[in-house]
Amino acid sequence: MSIEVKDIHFSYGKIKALDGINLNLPKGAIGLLGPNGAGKSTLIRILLGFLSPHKGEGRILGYDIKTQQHMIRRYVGYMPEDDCAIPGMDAVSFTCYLGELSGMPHQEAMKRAHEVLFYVGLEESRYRMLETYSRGMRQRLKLAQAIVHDPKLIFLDEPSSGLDPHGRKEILELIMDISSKKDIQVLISSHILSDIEATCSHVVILNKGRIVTEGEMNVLKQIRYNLFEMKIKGESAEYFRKLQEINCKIDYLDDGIWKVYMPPEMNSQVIFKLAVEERVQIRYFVKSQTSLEDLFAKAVGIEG
Amino acid sequence: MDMKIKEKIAFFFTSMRNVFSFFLRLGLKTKKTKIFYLLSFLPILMALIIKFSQVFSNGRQIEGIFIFSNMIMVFYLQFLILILALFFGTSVCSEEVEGKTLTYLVTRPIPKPAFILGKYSAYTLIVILMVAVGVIFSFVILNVDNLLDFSRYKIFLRYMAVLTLGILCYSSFFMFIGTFLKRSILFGLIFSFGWENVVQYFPGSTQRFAIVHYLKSLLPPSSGGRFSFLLFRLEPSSPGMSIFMLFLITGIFLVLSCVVFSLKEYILDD
Amino acid sequence: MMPIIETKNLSKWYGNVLGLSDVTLQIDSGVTGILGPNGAGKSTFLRLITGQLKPNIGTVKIKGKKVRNNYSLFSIIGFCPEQDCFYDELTGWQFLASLLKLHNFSNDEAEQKAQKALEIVELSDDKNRVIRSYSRGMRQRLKFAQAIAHDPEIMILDEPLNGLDPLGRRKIIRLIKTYQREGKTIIVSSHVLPEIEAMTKKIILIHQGKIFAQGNIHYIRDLIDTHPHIISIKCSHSRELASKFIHEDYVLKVHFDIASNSLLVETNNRDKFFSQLPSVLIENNIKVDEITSPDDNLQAVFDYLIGK
Amino acid sequence: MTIKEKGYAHWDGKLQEKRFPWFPITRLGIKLAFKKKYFKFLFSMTLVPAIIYLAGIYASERLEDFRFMISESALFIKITPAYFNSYYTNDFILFMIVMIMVFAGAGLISDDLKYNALQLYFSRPLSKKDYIFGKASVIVFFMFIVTIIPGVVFFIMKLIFSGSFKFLIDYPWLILSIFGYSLILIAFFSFYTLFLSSLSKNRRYVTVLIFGLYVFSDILYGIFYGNFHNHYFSLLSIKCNIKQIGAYIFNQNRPLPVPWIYSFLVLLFICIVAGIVLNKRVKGVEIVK
Repeated sequence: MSIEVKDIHFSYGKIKALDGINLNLPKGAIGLLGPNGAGKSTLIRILLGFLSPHKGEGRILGYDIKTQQHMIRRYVGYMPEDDCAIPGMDAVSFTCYLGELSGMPHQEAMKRAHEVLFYVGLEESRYRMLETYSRGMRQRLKLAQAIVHDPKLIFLDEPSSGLDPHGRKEILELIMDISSKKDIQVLISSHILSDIEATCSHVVILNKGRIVTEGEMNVLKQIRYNLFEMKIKGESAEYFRKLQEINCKIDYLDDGIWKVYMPPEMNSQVIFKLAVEERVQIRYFVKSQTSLEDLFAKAVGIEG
Repeated sequence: MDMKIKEKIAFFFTSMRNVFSFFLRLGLKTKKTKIFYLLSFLPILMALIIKFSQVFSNGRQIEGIFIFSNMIMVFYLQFLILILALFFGTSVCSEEVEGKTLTYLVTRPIPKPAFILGKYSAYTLIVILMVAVGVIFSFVILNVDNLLDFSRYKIFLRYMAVLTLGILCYSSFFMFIGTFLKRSILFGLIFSFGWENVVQYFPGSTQRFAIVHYLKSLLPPSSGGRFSFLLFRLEPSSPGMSIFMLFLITGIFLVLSCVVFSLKEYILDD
Repeated sequence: MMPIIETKNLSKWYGNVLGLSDVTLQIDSGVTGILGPNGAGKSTFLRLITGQLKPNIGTVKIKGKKVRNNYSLFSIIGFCPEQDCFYDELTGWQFLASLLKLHNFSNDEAEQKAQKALEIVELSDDKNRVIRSYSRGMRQRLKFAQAIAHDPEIMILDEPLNGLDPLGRRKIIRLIKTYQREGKTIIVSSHVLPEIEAMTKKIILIHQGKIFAQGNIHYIRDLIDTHPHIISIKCSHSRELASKFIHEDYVLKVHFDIASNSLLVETNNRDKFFSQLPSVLIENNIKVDEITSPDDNLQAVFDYLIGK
Repeated sequence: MTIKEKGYAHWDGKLQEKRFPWFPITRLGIKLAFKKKYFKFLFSMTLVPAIIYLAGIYASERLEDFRFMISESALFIKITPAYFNSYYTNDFILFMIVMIMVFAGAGLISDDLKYNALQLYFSRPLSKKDYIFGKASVIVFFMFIVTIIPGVVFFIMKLIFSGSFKFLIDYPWLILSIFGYSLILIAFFSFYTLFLSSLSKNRRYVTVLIFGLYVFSDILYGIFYGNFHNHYFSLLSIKCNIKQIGAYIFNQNRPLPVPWIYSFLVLLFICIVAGIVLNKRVKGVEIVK
């Protein structure tokens, strides 16, 4: 077990940020999910030793979080949420610099900095000044500095925030690639469900400083409803009326997507049979995977 | 047509007043201001120490008004108003650009000159208040046994007026520097502790290129003290001329600041 | 009718770095989404049309008036900047109320409006905390509040959903739709497709400082209709289903994705395909798990246009 | 045949416990200082007195050769500890040191605060001590060049020019004085600058403080002295304190009749306060309540 914590409490003045967190996390990629202000960043900062918990204890990679922070930080990489930089430097010297601070020899750090920048896709702009970097490039650079010393455990705080879909996909792919190396563990905090869904095998949902749910991704994702999302072209009113007649519940989502709840024993073929009868086209048909989303929504209080 | 211009002017002044009250409030609140408060209240402490020691010692007594004018001369004129004007003056524009908060202001229905003038008046008022509190208290403390001597108040008012003029003038100059240059503070330091001091030693009319020359021309010639050499070679201009020049300098830089601020584009990315 | 916002040949560069190049367009009321990857020039465009930057070439007009140094326009414009910067020492309440007073509202009016805006973004409970102690999401909402507090006709919002959780996102989207119904002009920039998709059909695609496309999503779709369309079907007997379609002339290509056990059909006549599909399924008793079109969303349009 | 593995590759080196984990911080600080506009010019200005004093040492030995150029009454340059003292405590050098602090020191911590860089440092195996020490070493580096190096060079040159060890025998303690005085000066300015730099995110503000407090302390002394004619007020002035200590260490008459140890204690006190505040301000994360 590389992350174990027991009964962690932390508060900023009167505001309780963490209220009794117990974790015992397996290897692999772990998602820390929760809305803004749920305590995700605070938890990461405690695990890194930036903050000392007011109550509780824990071990990271076998080192105590209160007394052996120095050793933890040697083998941990951290990608902070805020924009951070050291102005006046180019990307290579920046990455190399932080590698050296982790304990790499200068020449090795330089070599590794180039490698890592290639890896995160900044090869063309590695000699450019940090000030001229765009949001997406800075995000990559933050990832680069987190992996430059080849850590055993990487904390990523909101890695995809502020990225366009393309950039987001690429960053997530990089993270998946890193975590597929069996000996590197990754902990990702995010408020974006799909990020976590795409990358993690284990998920912890936090809300208001407490753990709401924790477990294996594929267990949590198991489908509990017979729920379909559909897009229809044609005369839909009569079609839906017929569906309702056979006890289906129909809900309208945004953007022409309809949600159809079906009694569990019913065969989904019916939907197509009725479509033939009513001459409507079914242009989009997906068995909804929303159990995790529902779980998340329930946990943080969004109505279905 | 006449009405329209009148309305416009009225609008300009209300906008200015709004900006003024916004920044007066903000300026009084920030942490930076608090440290400068400490600095500007130090003279009160000095005055207290001096007074107490005079009460308890039997030695030669120095006139309160003499100490007062000495303090004004050295501490306020040569140091405090420069530092305060430098910091607050350059802040008018630079702090908005550095903090990237300029956006909130330029997307309001306020003419840009009204913004500059409003913030300038707010910040100079803060500086004047800071200075005035220190000056008034130290004056009262030092002259506590002669408070009925009204001629002293005249001297006091004269000093206060000169300091106010100095603050107005320096602030507008530094504000202009702040709207214009990126590294305004360094330039300002060189100007205030380099140029303003050095120029006084040059012969002829050279000293008329320093603001401090006009300020000193308005003060009675002071004597004695370790720093009397700072008055070296003062060839005073006439009071009328000095006041005119100070207002002229203030005016010119206010106008220039407005022009630069309206025309220059500030790119907020670092 | 006069367009609300009109730009002509708008170009901007920073030193020798290109920001925006030759943008000519007209924006009417309703929600317009500005879409593009990071660094595409969205922020530059929005700063140009609000007069914060001077264009190197070209002109901007809002309601027929030039923008730069035309302060009177800003009583009907609300702007939400991208950068996460505030007067940190103020409380949320003071921040909003002070900015509103700059609109020449009377004190009471300004305070009323500030209160209302805080209620809209649900920050009333935290209004007396200093902004420095706000979380990312709260700051984002506060920024949004200052853009809408004075009830402007034109709202220009630069990445307003950035850093918000799904709950906050949903609320802002709902708000923007309400404003649209009230007949306001809203320009929203984003780099996230589903966000824009949820708000509007009217989009402007910006990439590398240039306008790549402008108009309705469907219109754009039509524009590239020559581009064949792929439909993915996950079902029980995919090879059997494939054999039924292989003879149709509107089907260009059929192939299988072994990994996801699905059939990919490439067609140039979607209508015909979809009207045939249900009966084929029923006749052959094929059980369908999923029907999707990987390139039916904005992402596909986007990728196609930027040549990916 | 081997094919390079695609994707993330491990680094095959080993992380080591470095003896000077702060060294990269120092190197970066120095590099960034030299990148600033005008800094090179300013720094070379700081070295001008050293060159003049060096020329003086040369002239003192070769005075016979120049005799025809100078009149009989001309001042004879004598190289004694007083000569060293006057180099180390002249107003120009002290002023230039403050200017170097403004250029190279003001941003050391305040920029890290502004750009959220502290969390990058502290997510690495660096202790707070390492960080502060690394930053302080930037100041040490520049001060070293302005203080210790010229002193040692003067000393050696004097020996070489005179061709005998008489100077060393006359003043065997002088080399220790050079080191002792320089170290005090370096320690003081490091604490002073870092302390002020950690006070604010805004470098402009720090610049004003570094410069302002130095000038202010001297003016304060001027005012009090002007009124009381009591030399003990010189303890308020940073400049005077430095001069007093210098005079003691170089075994010269003190410029003011105040025991040097008081001056030393004042500077020590400033350093301690600075250290405490620094320790409080430098943190991995800012906690707002």
